Amino acid sequence: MSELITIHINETEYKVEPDQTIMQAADKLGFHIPRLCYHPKLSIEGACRVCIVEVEGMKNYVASCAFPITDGMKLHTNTKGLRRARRDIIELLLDNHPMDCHTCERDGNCELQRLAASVGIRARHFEGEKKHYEKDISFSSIIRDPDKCILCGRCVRMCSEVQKVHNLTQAHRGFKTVVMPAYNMPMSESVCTACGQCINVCPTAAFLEKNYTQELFEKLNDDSIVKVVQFAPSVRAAIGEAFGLEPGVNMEGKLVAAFRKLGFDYVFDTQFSADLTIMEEASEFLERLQGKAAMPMITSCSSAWMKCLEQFYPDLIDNVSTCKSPMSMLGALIKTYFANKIKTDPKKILSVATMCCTAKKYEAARPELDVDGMPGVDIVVTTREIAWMIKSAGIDILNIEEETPDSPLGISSGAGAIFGTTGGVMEAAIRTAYELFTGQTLVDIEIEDLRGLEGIKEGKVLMDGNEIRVAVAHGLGNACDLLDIVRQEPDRYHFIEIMGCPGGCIGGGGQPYAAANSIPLDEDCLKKRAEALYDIDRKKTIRRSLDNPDIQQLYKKFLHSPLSKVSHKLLHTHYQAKTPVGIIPKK
Amino acid sequence: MLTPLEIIKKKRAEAVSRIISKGYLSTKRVYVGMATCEIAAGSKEVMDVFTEAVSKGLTDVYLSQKGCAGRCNLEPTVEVVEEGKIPVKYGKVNKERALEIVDRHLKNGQVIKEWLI
Amino acid sequence: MIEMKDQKIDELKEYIAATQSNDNPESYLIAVLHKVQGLFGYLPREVMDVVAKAMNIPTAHIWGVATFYHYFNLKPVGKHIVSVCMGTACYVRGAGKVLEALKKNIGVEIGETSEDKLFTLQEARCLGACGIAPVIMIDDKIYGELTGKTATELIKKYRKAAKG
Amino acid sequence: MPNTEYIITLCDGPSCIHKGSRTVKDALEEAIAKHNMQDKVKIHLSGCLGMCSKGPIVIVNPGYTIYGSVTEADAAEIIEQHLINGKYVTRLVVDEDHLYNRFFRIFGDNDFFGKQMRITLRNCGIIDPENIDDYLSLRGYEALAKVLTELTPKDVIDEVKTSGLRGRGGGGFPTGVKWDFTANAPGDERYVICNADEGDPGAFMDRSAIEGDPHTILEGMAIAGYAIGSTKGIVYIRAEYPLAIKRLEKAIEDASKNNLLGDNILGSEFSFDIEIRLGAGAFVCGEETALIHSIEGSRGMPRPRPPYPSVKGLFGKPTLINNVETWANIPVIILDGGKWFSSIGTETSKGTKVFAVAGMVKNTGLVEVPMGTTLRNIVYDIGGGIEGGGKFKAIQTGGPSGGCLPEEYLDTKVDYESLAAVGSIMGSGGMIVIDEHSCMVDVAKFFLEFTQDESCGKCTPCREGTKRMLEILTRITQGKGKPGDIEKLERLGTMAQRSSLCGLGQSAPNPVLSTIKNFRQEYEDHIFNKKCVAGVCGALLTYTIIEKCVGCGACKRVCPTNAISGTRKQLHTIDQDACIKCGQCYDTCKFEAITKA
Repeated sequence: MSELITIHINETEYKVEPDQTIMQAADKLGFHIPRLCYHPKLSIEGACRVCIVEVEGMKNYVASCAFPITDGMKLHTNTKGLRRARRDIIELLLDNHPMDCHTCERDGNCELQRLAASVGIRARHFEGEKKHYEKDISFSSIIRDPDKCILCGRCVRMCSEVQKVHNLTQAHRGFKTVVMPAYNMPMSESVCTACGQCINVCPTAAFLEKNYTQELFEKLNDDSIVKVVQFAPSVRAAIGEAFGLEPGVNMEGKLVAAFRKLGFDYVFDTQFSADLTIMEEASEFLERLQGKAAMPMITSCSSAWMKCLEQFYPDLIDNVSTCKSPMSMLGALIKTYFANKIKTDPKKILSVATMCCTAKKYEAARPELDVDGMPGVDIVVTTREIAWMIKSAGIDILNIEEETPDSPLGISSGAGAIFGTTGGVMEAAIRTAYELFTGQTLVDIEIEDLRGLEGIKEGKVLMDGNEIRVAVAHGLGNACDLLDIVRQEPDRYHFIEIMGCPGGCIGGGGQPYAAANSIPLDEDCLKKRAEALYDIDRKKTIRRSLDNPDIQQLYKKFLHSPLSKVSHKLLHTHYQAKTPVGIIPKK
Repeated sequence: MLTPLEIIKKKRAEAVSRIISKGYLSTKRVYVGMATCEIAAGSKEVMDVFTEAVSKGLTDVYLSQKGCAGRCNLEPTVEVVEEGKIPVKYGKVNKERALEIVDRHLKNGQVIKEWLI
Repeated sequence: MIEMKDQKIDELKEYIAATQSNDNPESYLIAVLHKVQGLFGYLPREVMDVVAKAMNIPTAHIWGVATFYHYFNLKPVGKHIVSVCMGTACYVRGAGKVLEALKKNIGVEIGETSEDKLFTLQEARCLGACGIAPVIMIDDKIYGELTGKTATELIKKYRKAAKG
Repeated sequence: MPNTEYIITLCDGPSCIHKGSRTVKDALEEAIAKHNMQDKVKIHLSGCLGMCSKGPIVIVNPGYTIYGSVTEADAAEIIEQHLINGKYVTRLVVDEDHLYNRFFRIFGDNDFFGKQMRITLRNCGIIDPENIDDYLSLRGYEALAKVLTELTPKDVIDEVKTSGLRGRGGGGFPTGVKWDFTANAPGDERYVICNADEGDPGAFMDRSAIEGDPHTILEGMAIAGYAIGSTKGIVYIRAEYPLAIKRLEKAIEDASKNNLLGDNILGSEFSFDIEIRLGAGAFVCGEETALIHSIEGSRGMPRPRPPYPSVKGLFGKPTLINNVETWANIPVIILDGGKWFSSIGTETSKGTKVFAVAGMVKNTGLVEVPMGTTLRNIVYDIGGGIEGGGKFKAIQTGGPSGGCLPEEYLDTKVDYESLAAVGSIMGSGGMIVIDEHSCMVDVAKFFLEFTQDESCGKCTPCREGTKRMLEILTRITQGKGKPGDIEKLERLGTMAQRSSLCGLGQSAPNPVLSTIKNFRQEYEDHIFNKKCVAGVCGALLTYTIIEKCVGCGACKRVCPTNAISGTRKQLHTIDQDACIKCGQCYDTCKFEAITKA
């Protein structure tokens, strides 16, 4: 540890670690300097100028997010001049922003709104011309609304630095700067993977998921159809935050009850089909291990990753598991197995999925995933959308009795639960693959090497003396780094898990917005959400997918065996190279 | 081994003799301004007049281009330097004026005073 | 036509290939875009795609750069490019009136191309001919000491020449 | 001038005056009169010639004979010996071969050049820029050779420090210190960059310097390369300067052929290459970090500093960036010495500065004067006063980032501190003379339009703040100004100055704030009295036809709204309600029969 240095903040002397920015030092000392474009996971932009402070001896204010502290530095965070400048800066942002807070989806969840309130903007002085651009609603997942954009650049940095998709750029310049994909092409025709991380980091409503709540409300009132909903593991781990709870509260039971109160006839659990995915995927892996298809095998549950694969890594298509995602597997079963069971025309079934993910909206619309010419999932809503629906329907989710999902697609193992966090699919797969391969039960089923938020994790499992090398990446940027290794060393790994979002599905693009006292994709928050899933796993008596009795039943009665003909028809899919071709720069 | 300074002095001597071999010691040296601004104002045409005159047998004249000296409002400019005399500089030279400068000044030694800066 | 385009693309690819052996090859993007504009007169989208692939630079990045710098045309330009100098010296000496007259005569706003594809009207920062302000540049040729009237006459001359 | 045979240039710098140059002048005049040579000899006072220790200085042309320490008594001898008998006054002859002031030998144009001192532009307009021999013949690359032969890198940096040279791009940061920082920054690779992204509208110093004398820049950069341990130089130049680019390319090629660039320069261990990179039309790229991003192939947007480019610059390596004019000073400093250089100029600003003088001044063009020359000297002595007989109103220095100074500041010296003290800046050297026919609100609007258009859009104060300021200015010029608008401009302006990310945003409000400070009455006239005294802001004008009207009908024909009526050969009138104040009648009338007010 290096020697402490002295700084003065607002006339008080402090001893602090050197080599940090003013903002970092101030944060630790309890001075929260207002900020906007800053995000700890992204490069320093220094653009919004909201976090300015005054440093004695310097003519101009400096951006505290970028400026390093030095020994003896005397700084002020709250002088009259600073307050006024900050206030004016935020007011200038408002002046070029639609005054439609009351009808905005982010009303109450908007960072700009909170910021404006916190600096005390009570009058407007500088109003003038506002920018106006077309809203881009072309894409099934993500809406881009440049009018709401305040050009903090977080989305661009998220898209290029963290996700490495490089779909977004700031185009043009000055007052005419707009965030857009290349050539201002519609999002639907761009390389956007639909991961939705731009939405997560956007302080306003410049990016939003395509909202299906009104449509869903209407359909829920339609008595002529059977309304079925499934919900992803990560939804239960995060939706509490939308109701003011701390991150990491497991809302499974209450959520099931709320679904029923909303009018769903059947509530199924995507964790069930996560178990099913494991059965298929582990079996596929063992086949590949025997040389029947390309190695290493890469998982396929993440829909953003699927689009990324097809655009950026078409050379690796053969390496990716043909398994549909758990959502689409369950969708397929709902329209076949379940429809048959309740003796209903599948066309009369509304299959809804509640997902932590915006890309799942895109996935549901992929024609390759259709079952008998029908989509397996008709509507995908995000955690945020369903939270709003619950509120809108007046359901007091915090105080209702917990309920359990319906049979036969509702029971899940602990392995299905951890699907929602990075490393979870791999861990779940190993639990089953080990037994399928060796015929013995894996005792130590918690694989610590694969847990946590490190970008790329590696692990080894011994199966009958064979060393199986696995790797896990979360966030598309880490995935790209990992796949570049794979391209160079194809034999380095046997099995790779990729999840498109930071932290895995728990950090999905459809999760609740950061609370007022937090930041988007806060690491602590992600860890708590993951912990909620690990806790569900720990509390289950069945923790391996192949032990799930409903899964066993399903195979016995309907699918026969993993990779069977029926399985292939309903549960597997294929990929193909897509344009526009994605380009990942070397550095 | 020569030092860089010695080398450069040699290079300079060579450069000077090359310049002289091109006729620098002629009694009249003509410089035509050829910067963007001068060219914009039409100095290329002017240069052409002098080049042609030289190619058609005008002797004892050393012709060279030069950069902008800064007299923007009077461009294009042409300077005539004669050994032992105060140099003269013509402003706002165009093709016609250039032709006359060739005839009157360069051939007959008559300074055209009204066009001087 | 198509053959010519292929030829240009080949020339471009050669140009790019030459830059790629240098250190930091991606830093030659702006030079490459200059080359594209030199070949095509503007930056056609499909050519930017070629650049992206050849230089391994995401198209969004190229688009960001192409739109940032005013020198680059994103749309096809007319046969003649008319640049009105709006540098201080020209402004003080009446460039505003020249610009207005040209807008009216050509029937376009700044950055636009006339319907007959004959003229693209642009604003320039300083053409370096302050001495003969106000000036306009048509293609490579500079015309100075203009008024709205003389400027429109110039345009008429070009129009006539194009028809003739 | 027509019959002049001799021009005597007398240094009129402060030091020479102190040593009695004015009495020498009287004595010279007396002697000339005595010999009846008034028609043949012209005495010309020049600015400081940089030979202060030997003053008073008298130079006799043609021949460029320099006489030093001239006393009153020597004057007659010079006239009689030199001018009449054609013999040098040997004991007074000063044998100084400085690199500058050659133009005396070549130009007869002393009115314009006499008050100037040409160090950076020493070869501009003298040599053929496309012929390396011309440059070599004038001690070209000797400074580089000297450095390679005699000086250590540290010596070079010390020499530059001694010279007191400060960055000519506008910032005024001490050049030697910058070199020192870059030399000492950790890293295996370093870059030397010449910032030739001159973008100020109306400023063309750098273009002229490169077009007129490209080798000087290359030599300066190579010297810096040696001093800071770099082997790679880059000239970042505007694409709008095709001729300058061409000449640079040629210069680099010729220098390489002559082993003045490339590997083992002049047989030494030192190798240095220079590459040209083009800009693409973005003023903000003059800012160091934006320039670096542009060379890297990205949008030219600035980033917060620190880290400074000298530590972390191009491709993350220590990078030394100086502008064209700064580079052009380096060979002179090396050959004539930092100490000599520091004798020119003021206490804090050494050497000379080039200005592009434009606007309503008789002699528009490039001038180079010693620091400390007054604005009045530049406008009246060199610039020849106001063009067209109007009244001086303001001088705008520093381009769109600078300020507008009224007449009372004309005796301000041009140096970094003095200009800053009166609310303007040195900037890169644009200088616009404004007369009474210009409206200061309109001028402020013109400059703000420029910066607003060139704002990169990254930081809020510049992107949004300048936009709002421009809107307010626009409405003031349209007669829609409201009480409180001036205060709003001041509030936004000071906020943007203190809070913007880069120099562009920090200085964008300067033209507005300085015109408010110095010409507040004009703003108030616009807002409260709905008057534009300069007669520029169309919406505030009333056009009236006065008695002079001969009834020719020309105005009537051009009026787009048929607001003018009148019978032929009779006084016409304008219907004020129908008039849209386009001014076409005013421009058309040949009889000055239409007034605007």
